[in-house]
Amino acid sequence: MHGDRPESDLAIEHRVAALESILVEKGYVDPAALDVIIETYSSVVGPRNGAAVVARSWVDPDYRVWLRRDATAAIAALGFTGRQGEHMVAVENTPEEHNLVVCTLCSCYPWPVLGLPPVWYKSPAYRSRAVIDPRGVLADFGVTLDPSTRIRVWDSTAEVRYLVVPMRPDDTEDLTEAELADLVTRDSMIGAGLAGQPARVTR
Amino acid sequence: MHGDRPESDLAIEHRVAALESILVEKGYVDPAALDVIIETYSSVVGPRNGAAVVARSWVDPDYRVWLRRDATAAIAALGFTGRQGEHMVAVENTPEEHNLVVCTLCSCYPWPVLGLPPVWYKSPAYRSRAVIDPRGVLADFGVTLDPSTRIRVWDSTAEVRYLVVPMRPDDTEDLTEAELADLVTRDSMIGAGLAGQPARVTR
Amino acid sequence: MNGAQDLGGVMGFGPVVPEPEDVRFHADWEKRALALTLAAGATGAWSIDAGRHARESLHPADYLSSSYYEIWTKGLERLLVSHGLVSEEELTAGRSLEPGRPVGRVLRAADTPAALAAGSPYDRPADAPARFAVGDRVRTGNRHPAGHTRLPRYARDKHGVVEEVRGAFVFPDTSAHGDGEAPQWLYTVRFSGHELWGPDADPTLTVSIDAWENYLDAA
Amino acid sequence: MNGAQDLGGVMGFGPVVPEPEDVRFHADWEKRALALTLAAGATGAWSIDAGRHARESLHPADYLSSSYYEIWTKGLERLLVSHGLVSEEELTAGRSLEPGRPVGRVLRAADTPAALAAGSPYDRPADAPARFAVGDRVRTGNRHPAGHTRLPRYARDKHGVVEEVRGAFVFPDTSAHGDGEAPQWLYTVRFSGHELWGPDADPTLTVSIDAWENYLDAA
Repeated sequence: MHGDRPESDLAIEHRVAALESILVEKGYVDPAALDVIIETYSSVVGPRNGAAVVARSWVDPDYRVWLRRDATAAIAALGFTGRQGEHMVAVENTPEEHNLVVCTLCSCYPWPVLGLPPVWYKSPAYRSRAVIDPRGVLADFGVTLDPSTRIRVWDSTAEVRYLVVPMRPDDTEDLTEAELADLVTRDSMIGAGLAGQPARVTR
Repeated sequence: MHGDRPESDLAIEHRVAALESILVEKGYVDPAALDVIIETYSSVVGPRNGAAVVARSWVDPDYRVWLRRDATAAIAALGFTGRQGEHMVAVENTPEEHNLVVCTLCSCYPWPVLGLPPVWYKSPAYRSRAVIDPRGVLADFGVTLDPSTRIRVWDSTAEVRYLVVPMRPDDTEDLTEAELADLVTRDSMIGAGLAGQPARVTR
Repeated sequence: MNGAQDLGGVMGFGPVVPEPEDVRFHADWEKRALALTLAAGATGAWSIDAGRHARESLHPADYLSSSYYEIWTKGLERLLVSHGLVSEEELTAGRSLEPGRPVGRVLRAADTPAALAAGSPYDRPADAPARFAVGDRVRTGNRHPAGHTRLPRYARDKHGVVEEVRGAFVFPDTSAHGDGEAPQWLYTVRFSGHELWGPDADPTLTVSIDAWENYLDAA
Repeated sequence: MNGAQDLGGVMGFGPVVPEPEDVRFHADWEKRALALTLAAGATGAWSIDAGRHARESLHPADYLSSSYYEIWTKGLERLLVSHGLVSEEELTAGRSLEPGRPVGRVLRAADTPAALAAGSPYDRPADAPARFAVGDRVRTGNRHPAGHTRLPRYARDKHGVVEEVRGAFVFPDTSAHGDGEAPQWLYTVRFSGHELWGPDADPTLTVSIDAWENYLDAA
């Protein structure tokens, strides 16, 4: 009974192809630039960037302080800058408070650290429920928090972009920074998952 | 760019036909009763009922008082009773205040006096705008009220059903009650039109 | 529930398109959808409130892209399945696969005119005096139940004035879920346009809703 | 505008469906839709706010039944037409029917990596001191503009506390309509779940929005 898309994939495919033809013919866009954009967000910019930021904050107390104080600069120091990450804020999960990020009005998302948003982040199901029923949303991800943990939802209504710093899992003292980064899932940096937890198997 | 229906008329036609087969085969509905229902709302129950009520209230001051005090009984006295008209209230337009009826949550409508609601009454366009921009809605019907006229919107959120009594047009002293009823359009009894005014040409 | 049915104040649907008064239906299937909905409802298997809840529970994209008789048809299918009168398999097959179950009533043709003319009143004896009186200032609750309610979003958490006391009526929030009629006093509560829509509202506008006592607090 | 995009607290969409992290696109046309949107935006013909407004102006049934890249595509078509860069006839024909008009910039491949890595900051010098400070209690306006706004419906007419002062930023309500950047102070304002959703809200919940100064009054 779900609302099926009124147009087939074929129809939208033709619609986009026609639009590209028009814009290229009119000289508004450089087709080679399109390929660079696609390549950038297919292979270069993705959630491993954010995982590196989180891992660094776990191992380097000075970096962690910097990330808290000026996330845009601290993240840029690792080489991650640009579109949809111009004004970054990092928010740290604690045993007392769990952070969850949403954009109820569209799909604002910190591209330089997380890449393009997943379909669910842009979906009406997530955008509608994250602010009123975050525990229900977390349950959809297989995440159950302690009932006493406070939930702090950030609705990205402006150009500030939020990166959740998940809690460092226990018994990870022996891991390298790179190994730690492998525990940091994309979902955990939105607040829809926990680092090194079952949600990670979806990577 | 409007949202087209996701299923063709043919698909919904088959769906309804299948449902009818199932319900009749299972003995839940009597097919002859279906025909009676359709005949009732095609030919018997319609807005001429409400027009008779309004015309009577224009010519009979005692009836008007009764209609104000107990609309359900006063309307029943003219023979109009039943489903979706169990709890009637009549509201009178004046030069100072114009009444408009809507059901923002579904399509509640006073069937015994007005028949089945028109498509526009059930449409998201009407249901969404009537309560926030009633003058804009009236403009869609070609109706412009004096800017000083108060607008009183009744959102039918319960089982009370509202009938608007439009103002009697000027220069109608010589008309019979039946002739007056002819001036009373369906739209004027919802508040989306005025009696004997241009909106009437859509009858 | 805060579903797609809760349309008051939503924008983007374009102009209202008037329609001639003598149009009753736009296709024959609409007649059948109307009659089936009324006849199936006459079995008494569900309340009018359960019927409304079935419709508003459609996926919002489905609700907003369906005509109203389509919404009725889809709602009816859901009601029949959820009440065990028709199976999903039967809906898919388009025909009955097993005998019907007993129902409270089958509306016969001969009884139909009287049934339609009688209707079903929803007022009930009150078991307590009305809490509010005409002229009382009230505040609507900031309620967001997952189930059925008839307090629209635009009129929640707002100050209004009791304009009429309508009597005690079946409470939709329980009736829709088979939790009884639980009658409550019903009030017509009037709000200023400013209260509902802020300082840019039409200054000549007032809007009323019909609100059950549970929806209201003294203000 | 109170369009279909304003989803906070709406119900009926079903569960959230997780997705593996390595999925970037679900079809090749999605890549092209992304790239076209960014490259066309790089001409500078419209602001990011105008882009958002074009998407939220889709008919709600269309918005809710479209995937997000479909929404982007339809929004881009509207922007191109409303800014006179492409005609409806060309969209229908699926090809250019007349030469392009001059645009502020054409993003070239060689410049693209740097442009994406630079982004476009939206903070601006403030021309007045901030009206509110961290810890101030504020009340959001009950605003229902027909145009673009970034104050969601669920957070209107509510009491909150200023948690951060972010600086002065471009004001979307004007920028979306070509009425200038009109920078204003931006605040992170935090609300209790109870304030937003009433007594049945999750007692451990707080929600913040980023709110421009015009959206707020002292409380």
